[in-house]
Amino acid sequence: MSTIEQSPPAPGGGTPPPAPGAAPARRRGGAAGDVLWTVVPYAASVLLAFVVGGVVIAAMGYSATDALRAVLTSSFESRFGMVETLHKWVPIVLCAYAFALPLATGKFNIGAEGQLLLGATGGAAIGITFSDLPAILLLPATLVAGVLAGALWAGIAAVLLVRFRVNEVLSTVLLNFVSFKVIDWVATKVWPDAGAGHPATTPVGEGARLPLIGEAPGLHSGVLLVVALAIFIAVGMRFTPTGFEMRAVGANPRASLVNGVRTTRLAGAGLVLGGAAAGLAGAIDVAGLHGRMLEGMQSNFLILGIIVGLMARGSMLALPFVAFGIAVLEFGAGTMQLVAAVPVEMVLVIEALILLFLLLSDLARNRLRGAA
Amino acid sequence: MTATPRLEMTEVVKTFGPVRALDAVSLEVGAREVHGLLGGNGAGKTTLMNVLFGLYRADSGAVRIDGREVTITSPRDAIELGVGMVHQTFLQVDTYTVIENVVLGTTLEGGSHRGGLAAARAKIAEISDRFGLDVDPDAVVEELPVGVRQRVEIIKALYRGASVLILDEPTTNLTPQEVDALFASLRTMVAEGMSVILITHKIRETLAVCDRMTVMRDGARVQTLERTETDAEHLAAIMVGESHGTYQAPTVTEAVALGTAPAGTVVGETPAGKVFEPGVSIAGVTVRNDHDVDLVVGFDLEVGRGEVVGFAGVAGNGQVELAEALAGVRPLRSGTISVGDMVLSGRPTAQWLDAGVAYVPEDRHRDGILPTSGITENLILGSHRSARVRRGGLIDWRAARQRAEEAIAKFAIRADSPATRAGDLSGGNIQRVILARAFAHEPRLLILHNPTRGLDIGSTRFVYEQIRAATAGGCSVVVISEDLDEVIAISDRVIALYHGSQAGEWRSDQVDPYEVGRRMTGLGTPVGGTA
Amino acid sequence: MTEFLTLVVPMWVVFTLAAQGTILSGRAGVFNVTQEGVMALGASVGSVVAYKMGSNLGGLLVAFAVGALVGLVLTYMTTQLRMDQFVVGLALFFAATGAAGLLYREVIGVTMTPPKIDTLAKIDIPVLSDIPVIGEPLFRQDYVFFFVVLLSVAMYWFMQRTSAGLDFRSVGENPKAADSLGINVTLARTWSTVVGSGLVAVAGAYFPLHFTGIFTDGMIAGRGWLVIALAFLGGWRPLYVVAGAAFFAGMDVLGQKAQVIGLGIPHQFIEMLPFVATLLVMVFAFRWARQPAHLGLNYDRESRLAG
Amino acid sequence: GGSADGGDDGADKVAGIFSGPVTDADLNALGLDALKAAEKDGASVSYAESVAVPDIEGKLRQYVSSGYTVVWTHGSQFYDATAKVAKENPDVNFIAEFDGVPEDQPENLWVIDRNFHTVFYPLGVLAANLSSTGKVGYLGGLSLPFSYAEVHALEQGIEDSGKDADLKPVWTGDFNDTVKATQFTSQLLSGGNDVIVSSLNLGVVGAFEAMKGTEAGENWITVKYTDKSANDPEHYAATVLYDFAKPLMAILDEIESGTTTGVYVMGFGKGADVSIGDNVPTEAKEAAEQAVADVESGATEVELDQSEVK
Ligand SMILES: Nc1ncnc2c1ncn2[C@@H]1O[C@H](COP(=O)(O)OP(=O)(O)OP(=O)(O)O)[C@@H](O)[C@H]1O
Ligand SMILES: Nc1ncnc2c1ncn2[C@@H]1O[C@H](COP(=O)(O)OP(=O)(O)OP(=O)(O)O)[C@@H](O)[C@H]1O
Ligand SMILES: [Mg+2]
Ligand SMILES: [Mg+2]
Repeated sequence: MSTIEQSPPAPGGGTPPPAPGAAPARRRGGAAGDVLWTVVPYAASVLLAFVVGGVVIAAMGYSATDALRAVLTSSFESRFGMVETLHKWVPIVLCAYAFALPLATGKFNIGAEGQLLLGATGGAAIGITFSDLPAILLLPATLVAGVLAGALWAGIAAVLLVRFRVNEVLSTVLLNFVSFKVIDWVATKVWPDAGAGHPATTPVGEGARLPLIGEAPGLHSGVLLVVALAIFIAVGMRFTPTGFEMRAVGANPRASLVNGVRTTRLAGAGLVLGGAAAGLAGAIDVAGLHGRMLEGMQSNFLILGIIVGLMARGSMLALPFVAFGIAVLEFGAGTMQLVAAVPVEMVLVIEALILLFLLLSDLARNRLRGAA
Repeated sequence: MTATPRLEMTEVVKTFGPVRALDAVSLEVGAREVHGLLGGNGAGKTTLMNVLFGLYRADSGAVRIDGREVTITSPRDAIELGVGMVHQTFLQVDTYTVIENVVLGTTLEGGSHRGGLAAARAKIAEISDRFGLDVDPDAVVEELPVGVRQRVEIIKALYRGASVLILDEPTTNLTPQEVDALFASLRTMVAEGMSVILITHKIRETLAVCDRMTVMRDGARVQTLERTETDAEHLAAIMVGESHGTYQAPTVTEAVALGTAPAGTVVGETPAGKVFEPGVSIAGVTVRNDHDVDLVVGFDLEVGRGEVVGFAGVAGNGQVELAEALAGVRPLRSGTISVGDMVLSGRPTAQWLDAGVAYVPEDRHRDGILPTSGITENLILGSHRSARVRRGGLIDWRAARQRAEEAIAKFAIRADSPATRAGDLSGGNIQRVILARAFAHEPRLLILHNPTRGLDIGSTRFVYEQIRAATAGGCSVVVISEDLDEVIAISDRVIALYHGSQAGEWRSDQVDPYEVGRRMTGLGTPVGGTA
Repeated sequence: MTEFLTLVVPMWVVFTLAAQGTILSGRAGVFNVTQEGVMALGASVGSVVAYKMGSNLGGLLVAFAVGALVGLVLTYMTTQLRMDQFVVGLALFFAATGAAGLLYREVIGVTMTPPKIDTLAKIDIPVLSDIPVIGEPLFRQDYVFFFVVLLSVAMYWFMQRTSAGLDFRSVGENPKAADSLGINVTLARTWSTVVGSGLVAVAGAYFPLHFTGIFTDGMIAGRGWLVIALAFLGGWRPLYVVAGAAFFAGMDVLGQKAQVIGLGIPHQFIEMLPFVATLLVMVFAFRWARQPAHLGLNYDRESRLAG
Repeated sequence: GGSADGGDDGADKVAGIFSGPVTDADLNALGLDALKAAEKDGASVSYAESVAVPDIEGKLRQYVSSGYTVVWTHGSQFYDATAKVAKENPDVNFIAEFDGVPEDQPENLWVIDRNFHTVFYPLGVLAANLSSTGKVGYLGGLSLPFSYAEVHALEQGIEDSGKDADLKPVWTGDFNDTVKATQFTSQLLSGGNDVIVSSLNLGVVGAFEAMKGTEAGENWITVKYTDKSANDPEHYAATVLYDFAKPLMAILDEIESGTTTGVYVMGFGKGADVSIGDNVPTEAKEAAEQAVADVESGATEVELDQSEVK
């Protein structure tokens, strides 16, 4: 059993030989380049989608040019168009958060529409029962109620997930269906509006309405609220430890756990936050748009939110912009039907095309970049 | 070799985007030959073999088997040509049984599935005792210790009638006995006419089992030598050679890292007469394994400040459970753990980290990194709430990025930039990231589980020096490793772990590796620490 | 009881068929979320073709083919182009939904007399159909029912009892391992998604061909999403799905029955029952409710991150 | 807007907004019919289909901003929004539908009262006469006030018929879910209800399907809006026919002549009618026709009761 003398540490102390061919730290593009890389393909893909969509439309004997011009430009042609687009943007972006925040922790929240509806119900409940409170009290109360209701609804899925390991896709999907029944009950039995001819609650008090900006049709101030929120979320996810932890859990729960992150707790929290966002969407649409809780007010925001959330690929910064693009599309597509008498189903097809081409485009981008 | 070689790879080129991973590499392997493939991290060994096995598509170059030119575009081709590969990271379906994993992708003989499985079982049994690779065919693999899963991988290859068997760093998980057994099996295989390609970082192993060896560096072949025309020193010279200037006689650390040092070599001053102030105390600790079985029961241990305690043991004897208990990751069923005078047991993991407990886990991919996040993110993980990385309430990314750049330089992490995704790094480079994180932590208790597995010489030596630096600063270190040489070399005390309890304790200058080997496999009666 | 079964069986057929189609690709790792759209498309195609050809079988087959086509697009974009399975799925859901309406509009157009087709005739299994309670509902059914029964058994057999099935499932559990053993990951994912998506479309076609005799806008009414829930409820296993589908259908019928009988409570709460009950069941379901390890993850041979 | 370019300047530009697809061979197809009639009259028309309630305001404004002179929303669920937008645009004319008479109706808004309860009353009489089990089922979509009104009117009809039959109302939760309609109808039938009075849109085709295979002349079904006897003549009992061309044309004329507001109450002879199938036994048929006559003559007063049905 031998003991060899310790030779003096190699010159340069504890530094190992430089790993063979270690590449010097190099970055690609630079800010300007990045923007270019992001914008160009998106534009290109939208264009492509329209070419193909146009062919389909023309093939069906409608005026492709009118139709497509409508989709692209109608948001920007009139003040009314911009207002409508922004009003659509609000629930889309919020539902996108509802999906993206849980996704950051690796959980799929497919329940945004249920959470939105519950949020709307919560908001309406306050807005109706305390309808004669002044706005300073009633408006915040309405919005908060919406947020809480949405969070609570998502909270069910969170508890099922954390306590009972119930897959969140399943629970959130099912909770959507439950929520449809809940609001149908609220709108036809609890606060039914006899005149409405449609399941809807009676109007909320004036104090619960979001102030409008500019002459009719006014832009409801919920838009500003959401802009602020978007900034807050972008900063929060990037710079707060909690935001970092959420992304860490999404990237690798085990490693996060080993490094002191309370993973299950966060996963649950993610769902609840998402629900809160969707709930806010509901409350804002009540307070800003419909003035009441309406059956069907969830529209197709769930799907659009998921799509936006996925297309933003985890970037809370990009998300609001992607959402705006989709909102423009949504509004434009609506106009297309009016302007060119294109059947309403065509809208769906065009949207699908644009989506697919968008995906293709950032595929192309990555390939190009890889080569570059 | 005079006869046509079993395998010939000529001028193989493989690039990944900018990276030229293989630069016209050639390799001949004869029949009835164990061929060693050596080289540092990222040298290109795995890539070369991945090309041979059809996982990567070479840009150019030719492959001949028994003199016949072949094109291999997928693993299926490779398998049909009698090439089998045991990968660096096991490729197994965790939820399947051993037998299911083995027969996967083969067409079972015998009409029915059942009948086929029966036939397969027989064949596996036959392979097992022919090559001394015993496994329980009906065990679910996710419940098997690493060493056994290793065997399953080999059996998978043999079951498919491989005539050329590739093993990528297979010995990292094995006890000396297991290594000897594996090498014995390899000899049997070549005796029966097979060819074996063995990738390893350890010269002693190479010399022990290989007939010839090829040394790679930086994507190119440096040299191919006969076992008879070389020795440890010489090989070491070729391997480390150019990478840092002219070659001097290996330091003892290098010797250990290279596996050229005589068994039982100790690094640094002998622990004889060393005295340590009390540092970490572990009292009556009991923890469960993932199947809710108390695996470690009533475990007691004192680790002094600046002391290195090494645990030697066969994978699956409670190492993971113990390590995670010490790191505050796995809840204690009973007992206490305290660092200095602070009792940590029962507190959330974050507080352990704050108290200066640093943990380098065994499974770097599963427990170590955020694969899709950059190196910067990975380096602050765990300390992201500490004052070090925060300005105001927020994380100071610029500072974090600077620290990352320093770490990349200091630990020679091979990456484009601090933004490189950790998942894209090589195993060894991932390990460097994890170590950098741990040492940046200014630890008071450092738990290292297989810290140098898969690391090349330079890195290994670097790790040892970091450990020594830490102990100099009064840090208590617990090293858990299946690499016995390593444990003996860097520890002041060596403890053999068997079924979650201490099966023997030695002062590391008084260890007989084979004695330890016996104890950690449950043979012989435990002896107390020698006075 | 007999009458209860008779009411349950048709919905069971729909849920089972669509769910089997979903888990088939799911076990290979492809998370198909196009159901709501593909079922609508299947319904539209099924009724239109059946109406024009005057052959229900023709309608079913063409519906299958169209669904299969959607599946092909899905796999091409996810296995070849490696586009996100979820997004592509949702995009295809949009496209299919739109196409369903368009097709009907183009072929049938605006009319006051909708093109009704004769719904599927029932087949009588001699002796068995005379068994007291269960004979009538279980052995006097249209051939789609019998097909679904056979399909379910066949899928169970294939996945659990054959080595081909063993290989197949490994693709969804660990594609890299499967690939390294020469199993063709892309092939497995492609055929299973093509067939699976075809089955989903047939499930859609069953609505006009059994329930209504005609395609109507939005007739799937969210049942496609329930199918996804069902796949999870059934732990992506053929026989569990059969049970889960029976549970869904059963609760559905019970809900309606409760309303027809007229309990005091508002009908909305009765209509919630199926969903709430499923959630409750899931609380105890974690034992079996596991999903393929690589469900929804694309596989890229040369990348570390996916494997 | 594109389709506007067709119309010569003098003529109205009439827009219709529909809640479902115009291919539904039902409510929305009727809407399109009405527009076509207006078009024949020289107006240039355009329509939007499958418009959801939350989107209605946007659609209305779109039409206004693209210069339409008359905008008609088809379906009472659109009333509130229409009234709101009407107030914002005093120089555009609007037509909306409402069950009953609305409060503070704008100066530039015409209302069509579809008066469902009145038209459903005779069906109560018919059903009571047709039913041999004394059990009549009402198959509704959403449990809305106008639907409650129909139920109460049916009860009144059954009452007046002198027969003792009781009415079982159920709601599928969706006017267009054909599948649910099928299932619920089967449930009602197996519950012994041999006459089904349906108040659905698309959904009703499902109800017919459920009738299949039951004895002809034993079970009966009545439908709403358009004659659907073609679905299954044997079980078809009656339709409450609606024709929206009548009110639309009338109102357009009124607007032409300067009256921009008012209520057009539909009813027998005014766009609504009850047509009874040929297979219906004569005495039941006569009873129902008598009921229609009584309502028309004012002999019977059908009470509007929108209170919830428990
Ligand atoms: N999948 C890949 N994508 C991109 N580059 C790769 C990939 N695989 C290997 N490389 C490149 O090939 C080089 C050689 O890697 P390889 O895995 O062959 O190293 P190695 O010889 O196996 O090292 P070790 O001894 O640590 O296993 C790496 O430095 C890397 O640049
Ligand atoms: N999918 C990939 N994408 C990008 N780079 C990769 C990928 N796979 C491997 N590499 C690069 O290949 C190199 C070697 O990978 P690999 O792990 O095979 O090498 P290695 O020699 O085994 O490393 P080590 O010996 O340190 O474990 C790494 O430097 C890594 O950056
Ligand atoms: Mg390697
Ligand atoms: Mg390696």
